Amino acid sequence: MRFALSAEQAQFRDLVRDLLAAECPAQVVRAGWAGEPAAVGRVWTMLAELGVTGLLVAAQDGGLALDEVYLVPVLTEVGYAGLPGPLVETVTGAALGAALPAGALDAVLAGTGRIAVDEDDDGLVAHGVGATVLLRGGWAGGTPVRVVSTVDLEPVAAVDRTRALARYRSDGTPVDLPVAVFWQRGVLGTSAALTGLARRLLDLTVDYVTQREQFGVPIGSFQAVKHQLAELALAIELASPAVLRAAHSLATGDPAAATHVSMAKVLAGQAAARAATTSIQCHGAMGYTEESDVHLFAKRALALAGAWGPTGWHRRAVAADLTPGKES
Amino acid sequence: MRFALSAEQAQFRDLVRDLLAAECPAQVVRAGWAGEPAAVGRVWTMLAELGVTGLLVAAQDGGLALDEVYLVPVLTEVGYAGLPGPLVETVTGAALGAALPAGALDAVLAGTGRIAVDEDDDGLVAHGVGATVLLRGGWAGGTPVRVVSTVDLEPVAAVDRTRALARYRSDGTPVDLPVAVFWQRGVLGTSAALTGLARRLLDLTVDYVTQREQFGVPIGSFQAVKHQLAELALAIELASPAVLRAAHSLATGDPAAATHVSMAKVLAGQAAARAATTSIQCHGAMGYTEESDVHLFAKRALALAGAWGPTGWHRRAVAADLTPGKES
Amino acid sequence: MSYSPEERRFRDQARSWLADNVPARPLPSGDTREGFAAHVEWERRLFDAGWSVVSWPRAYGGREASLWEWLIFEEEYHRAGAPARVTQNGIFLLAPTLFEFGTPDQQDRYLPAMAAAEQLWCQGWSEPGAGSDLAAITSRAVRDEAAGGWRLSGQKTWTTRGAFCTHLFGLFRTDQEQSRHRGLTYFLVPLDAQGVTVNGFTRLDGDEGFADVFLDEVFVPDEDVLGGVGNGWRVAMATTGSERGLSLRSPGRFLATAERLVALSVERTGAVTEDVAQAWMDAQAYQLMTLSQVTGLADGGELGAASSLSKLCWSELDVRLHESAAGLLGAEAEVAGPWSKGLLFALGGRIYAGTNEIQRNIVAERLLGLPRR
Amino acid sequence: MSYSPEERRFRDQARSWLADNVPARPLPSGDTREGFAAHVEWERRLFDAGWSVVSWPRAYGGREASLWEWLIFEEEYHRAGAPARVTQNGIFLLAPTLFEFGTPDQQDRYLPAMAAAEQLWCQGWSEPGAGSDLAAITSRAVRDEAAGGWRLSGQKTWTTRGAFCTHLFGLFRTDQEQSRHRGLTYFLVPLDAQGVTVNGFTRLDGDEGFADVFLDEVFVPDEDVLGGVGNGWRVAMATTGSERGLSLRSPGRFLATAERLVALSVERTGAVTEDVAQAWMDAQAYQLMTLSQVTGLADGGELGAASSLSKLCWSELDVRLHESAAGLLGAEAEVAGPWSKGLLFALGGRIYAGTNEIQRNIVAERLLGLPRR
Repeated sequence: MRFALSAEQAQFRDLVRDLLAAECPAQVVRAGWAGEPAAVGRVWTMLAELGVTGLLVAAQDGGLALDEVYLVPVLTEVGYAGLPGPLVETVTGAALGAALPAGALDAVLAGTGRIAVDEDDDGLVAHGVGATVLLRGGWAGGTPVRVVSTVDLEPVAAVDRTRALARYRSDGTPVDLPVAVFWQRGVLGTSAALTGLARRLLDLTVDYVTQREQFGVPIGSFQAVKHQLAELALAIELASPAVLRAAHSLATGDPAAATHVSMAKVLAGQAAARAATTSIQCHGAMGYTEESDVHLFAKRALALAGAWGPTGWHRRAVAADLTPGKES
Repeated sequence: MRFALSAEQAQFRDLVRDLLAAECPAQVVRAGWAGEPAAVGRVWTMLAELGVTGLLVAAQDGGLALDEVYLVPVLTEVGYAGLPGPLVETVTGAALGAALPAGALDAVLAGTGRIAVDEDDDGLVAHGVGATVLLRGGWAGGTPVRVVSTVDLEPVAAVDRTRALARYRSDGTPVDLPVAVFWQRGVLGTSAALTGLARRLLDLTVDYVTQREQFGVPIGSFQAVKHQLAELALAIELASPAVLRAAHSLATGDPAAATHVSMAKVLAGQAAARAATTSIQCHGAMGYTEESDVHLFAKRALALAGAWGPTGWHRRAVAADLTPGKES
Repeated sequence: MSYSPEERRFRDQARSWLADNVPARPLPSGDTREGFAAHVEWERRLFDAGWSVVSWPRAYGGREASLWEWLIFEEEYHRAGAPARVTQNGIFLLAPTLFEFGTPDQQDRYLPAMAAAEQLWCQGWSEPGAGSDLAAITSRAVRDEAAGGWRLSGQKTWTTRGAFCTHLFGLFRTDQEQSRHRGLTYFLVPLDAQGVTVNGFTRLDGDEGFADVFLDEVFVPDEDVLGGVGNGWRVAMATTGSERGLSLRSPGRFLATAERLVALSVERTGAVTEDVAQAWMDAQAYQLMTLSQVTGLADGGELGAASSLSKLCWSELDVRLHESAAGLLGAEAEVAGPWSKGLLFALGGRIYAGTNEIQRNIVAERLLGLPRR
Repeated sequence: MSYSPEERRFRDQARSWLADNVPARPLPSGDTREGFAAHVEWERRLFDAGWSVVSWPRAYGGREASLWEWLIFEEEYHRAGAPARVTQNGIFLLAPTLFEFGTPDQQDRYLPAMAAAEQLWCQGWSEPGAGSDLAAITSRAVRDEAAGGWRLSGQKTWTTRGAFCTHLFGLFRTDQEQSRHRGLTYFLVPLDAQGVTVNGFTRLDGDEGFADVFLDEVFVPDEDVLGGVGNGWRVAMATTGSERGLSLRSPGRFLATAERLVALSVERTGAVTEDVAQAWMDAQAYQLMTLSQVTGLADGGELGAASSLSKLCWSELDVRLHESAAGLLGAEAEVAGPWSKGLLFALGGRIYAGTNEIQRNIVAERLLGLPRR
C-alpha cells in the first residue's frame, strides 16, 4: 500500500503545474472577469496539447484513456491556478466520446471546445456562455443526461464573473451513458478544484500576513491569525487524501465509490469555504476589496462549493449510505 | 419595556445569592460526591425558609404563588453555586400542591422533601436516591405524568456523583396536571441552572488563567486563551436574556412560550457545554484532575445539558414550531 | 418586559407609514453612483415625514423617541424591507460624537443638514498603514496660524461611499512629536475643499463603495475641530464605540434576515431545517441581549466594552444567516443577488469597525479583566 | 493505493488471532489498580503470541512489520474492541527514543522487558510549574562522581498510571547554571529506587490514573542516562514527536469509535444523522491523511511538524465523536460508561502531549512559516 501518486502521475501533474504557473498567473484570472481573454484560450490549448482535455477519452477516440487518479492532481492544479472555464465539465463530458455532437470532441481535444453541464437540470448553467456543447441532467447519478448543442442563452450575473452563468430553455436529446460515473466524475473533479483553490488561498494569506504589519509586528505573529491558518492547513491536509482516495475508488470500481466521492466533496467544500472566509478575514480591509487577488479565488471557492451538490446534500448522501438497508 | 428584573425580583435573587455564597462554597459541592452532606440539607432548609421550594405553590397551599420570572434568577444562582439535589424538579413538582402524596408538600415546603422527575419515562432518574416523591412522564408536554411515592431503586454510576442516578420499575398513579406547563417549567429551570453553571465555570477559569503562568507570563495573556473566553462570555450573555424571556412568556401565557422555552434550553445548553470544554481546556492538565473545582461544575453542566431534552431535540422543536402549518 | 401601549402605538404608526412609503421595488445599491442618488431621495422623504432620526431632539428633525422606540422603529424599518441608510455614517457614527463633544455652533451647522441628507458624511479612519491599528495614523495637520486653522495632508482609505459624500470626519496628527494615541485631533472636512481628491474603488461584493481620499494641504478652520486639539483619540473612541455597538447594527436588520431565511428554508425544503432554526434563535438572542443592554443604559449605566460583545454577535450572526442561505440555495448561491451580496457584505462585518480579533481582545481584557501582554 | 496480498494476509492473521483471544467482557479500566493487573496479563498474552510490538525486530519480540502492517494491526486491534494498551508509554513513547538514542546495552536491558510487559514505564515530563511550558522544568540531578551517577530530586506530576508502573523516563536539570531548554538530561529511573514516593490521584474521568512522583536524592547510574548529559531537550523532543504523532493515536482507534457511533445512531434514531456522518467522514479522513504521511515516511521523508497536524486532528476528532454520541444519548449521556468516560478522556486529549494551542502554533510557525513573536 503506497498512498501516493505514482511517478508517472506526479510527472503529469508537474507538467500541468509548471504550465499554469507560467501561463496562468493571477492577472489572467482577473482578466477573465471581463470576458475570456486570449491568454485563457492559450492555456486551454496548451493543456489540450498535454492531453488534459482528453484525459478520460478512449484511445480510439484520440484520448489518453487514463483514469481519475491521474485526473485529480491535474484538476487540483487547475483549481490552484484559478483557470477560468469549465475544465472539470469538459474533461468529464469528453469521456462521452463519439456520443457527443459531430465535431465537438475534436474541438475539445484541440482545446477550443468547451462543455458546460447543468447537472441539476434547472435551466441555469455555469459557463453556458461560450459553451460548445451543453449537457443537462445527471443529478445524483440518477437522472438521464441530454445533449443540447445550440442554446438560447440569457446571461445571469454571478458573484464570480468568470463563471459565465446563463439561463436557457432548450430541451436537448437524451444520450446513452453511464450516468452514475458521469455524476461522480463531476463531483470528484469539482472537489479536486476546491482543494487546489483552498491551498491557493492559504498560500496568498500566508504571504500577506507575513508582510503586513500592524501594532509594529507582522499580523502573522498574532496567535489568533496563526490558529486560524493552522486550522485551515489541517482542513486542506485532510481533504486532499480524501479526494485522492475517491479517485482511486472510482477508477477501480470500488462498491463504496459513491460514498467516497460524496465524502470528498464534503471535505473539499468545507476546506475551501473555510479558506475563503479565513483568507478574507486575515486580509482585513484589503480582503474586502477587489484590488486584492484573494477575492478572485475566494469567490470561485464559494461558487464551486455550491456546484455539483452542496456540502449538506453530500453529507446526507453519506449518511444514507451508512444507514443499514439503504446501501444496496 | 424594561427588559430586566423588577426591584423585588432582584432583591429575592440577591437573598438567594448571598445565602449560597455563604453556605454552599465549592467544598460543599465536593462533599456531595460522597453522599449528601449535612451542609447541603442545611442549605435546602434555608432556601425553603426563604420560600424557594414553594415559589410556584399556590398561597392557599402555603407557597409564595410567584411566577417563573422570579424563579429563573433564583435557579441561575443555584446553578452557579452547584447546589446538589433536584431543586429544579422539586420547585416544579411542588406546584402540583394538593395533588402530591400526603405529607410530601409539607416536606418540600420545609426543605426536607425532594421531588425527582423521570421526564422521559424510561425508568432512569436523577436524584432518585433520596427522593420523597418521584414523578414520571411529561415528555414534551405530551405524555401523562404519574406519581410514584415509594420505589425500588437500583443506583447507577453517574459522571457527576451528586446526581444520585437510579433505575426503578414502579409504575405510579396518574395525576391530573397541566402537563405542558410542567414540562416547560422543568426545561426552563434546567436552562436557568445551566446559565448559572456556565458563568461559574467562566469565573473559575478567568481566575485560573490570570494566576497560572507558563512561558513567563499569565496564560490569560495569550490571545488563544482570551478569544476562547471572550466567545464563552458572549454565549452566556446571549443565553441569559433568552432564558429570562422564556420565563416571561411562560408567566404571561404567551402563545410562543413553548418555542421560547426550547430556545432557552438550546442557548443555555450550548453556553454550558462550551463553558465545560473551554474551562477544562484553559485549566490544562489541572482541569483534567478531580483536584480542581472545575470538574465539579463541568460535569454538572454536561449532565444537565442532556436532561429535559438535549440541544438537538429542542432545536428540532423550534424548527417544527417555525414551519408554517405546524404552529397550531 | 412587555411593550407599553404607547410603544405599541409608536410601532403601529411606523409600520403604517413604512407600508405606504417603502418603494415596492428595491432601490439599486446605495454603494453605486446611480443607486446613491435614489437613496438620498429616499432619505429626504424619510426626513420630511419625521422618521429619519427618531431619537433626536425635535429641533434637529427628530421625535425625541426613547431607546425602545428607536429599536422598535429599526425593527419595523427592516421588516418592511426599507432601503439601507446611506446617511448612516453621519447619523449613527458622527452624530453621537457631535452631541457629546460638539459646540452648539457645530451642532446647529451639521446636525439638521445631516438628518435631512443634505450633508452626506463619510468616515476617515483607516489609512494604508493603519487598519486595525488605528493609532498608526500618519495623516497630518499643520498649524496655519495666520488663517486661523489647519492644513491637512495624507491619505485615507476604505472610506465607505467616499466617492459620493460631501463631508468627511476623521483623525489627523496635529502634534508630529507625539506618536500612537497622542497628538491626534478630530476634524470635520468638506470634500469640496481645495486639495481633496477622491478615487472610488471596488469592494468584494462588486459595488464601487470604497474610496481613497487624498488630502494635500487642505485648509480646515478652527471651528471645525471637534472636541479640542489633541483630544482626537478620546473623541474617536466614543464614535467607534457607537459604530461597534448598538447604533450601527440594530437587531431589526438581523431579525428581518432571519425571517427571510425561514421563508427560504420552507420554500426550498418544505420545512425549517435545524441549521436555519439555530440561526433564527441566534438572531432572536441578539435582540434580547440588546433589549437587556438598552435597559442598562436607560437605568443610567454605560455600554462600555459590552459594545464589543454586540459587534462580535451581529457580525458573526450575519455570516451564519447568509451561509445557511447559501446551503439552501446550492448551485444558485452564486447568482448575484441579495443573498450572495449579503454574504460578501457580512464577511466585511467581521473586519470593519475593528476586526473581530480585536473585539475579542477587548472583551477578554476589559470585560473579563484578563491581562494584556 | 490498494493493500497487497501480503498485507491482506497479515490482516487476516491478526483478525483471526484477535477474534480468538480478545476478552469477551471488557477488562476493568487499566487506570485503576485492579484493572491494571488484568491489563498486564493481557499484554503478556499479546507478547507471547508476537502481537505486542509488531514493527520491532524479532530479537526484541517483534515481527519486523512494515508501517502499513502496523496500521493494519492497529485497525484490527481497535475493531476487535481489544483492551487499551497500558504499556503504551513504554512501547510508543520511550521505545522510539531508545531505538534512536539508546546504547546497545540500554536497548538490550529495556526493550524486550518492555515489550513483554515486565517493565512498565510512565513518563516524567510535567511538573507543577511546567505543563505546557516543558522548558520550565526545575527537577534537578546533581553529580555524584564517587558513585558514578546522579542524584535526582524534585516533583513530577500528572504522570499517567504512575502509581502502577515500575519505571519512569523523564527530564531533569543537570546543569543548574543553564535555564530553559539547556542543561537538561534524559534519565531512566526505576520507581523502586530509594527516595522515590508515588502518590496516585484522581482524573476527570474518575479513574485514579494520575500520580505525583516525588524524588529525593534518587541515585541513577551513568548507564541510565539516555542520549548523553545535557542533550535532554533534543532527545525528549524526539519522543514528544512520537507521542503527538502517529504512534500514540493510530487511526484504527477512531475508526472503531466512528463505527460504534454509526451503530448508536441507527439504534437510537433508525438512521445515521448528518452529525454522525460528518464525524464518520472526519475519522476516515484522519486515516487517509495518516496513510499519506506514512507513505512519505516510507519514501524517506520526515514527519516533523506534520505530527502536530495529526495531534490536532485526532484529539479534536475524538471530542466530536463523543459529543455526537452524547447528543444521541440525551439524558442517558450522564451514565458512567464507555461513551461518557470516553468524552472526558477525549477532553484530556486536547491537553496532554502539548496542548492544542501549542500544536496550532507549531503548525503555523514550522509548517506555514509564520513569524514567531
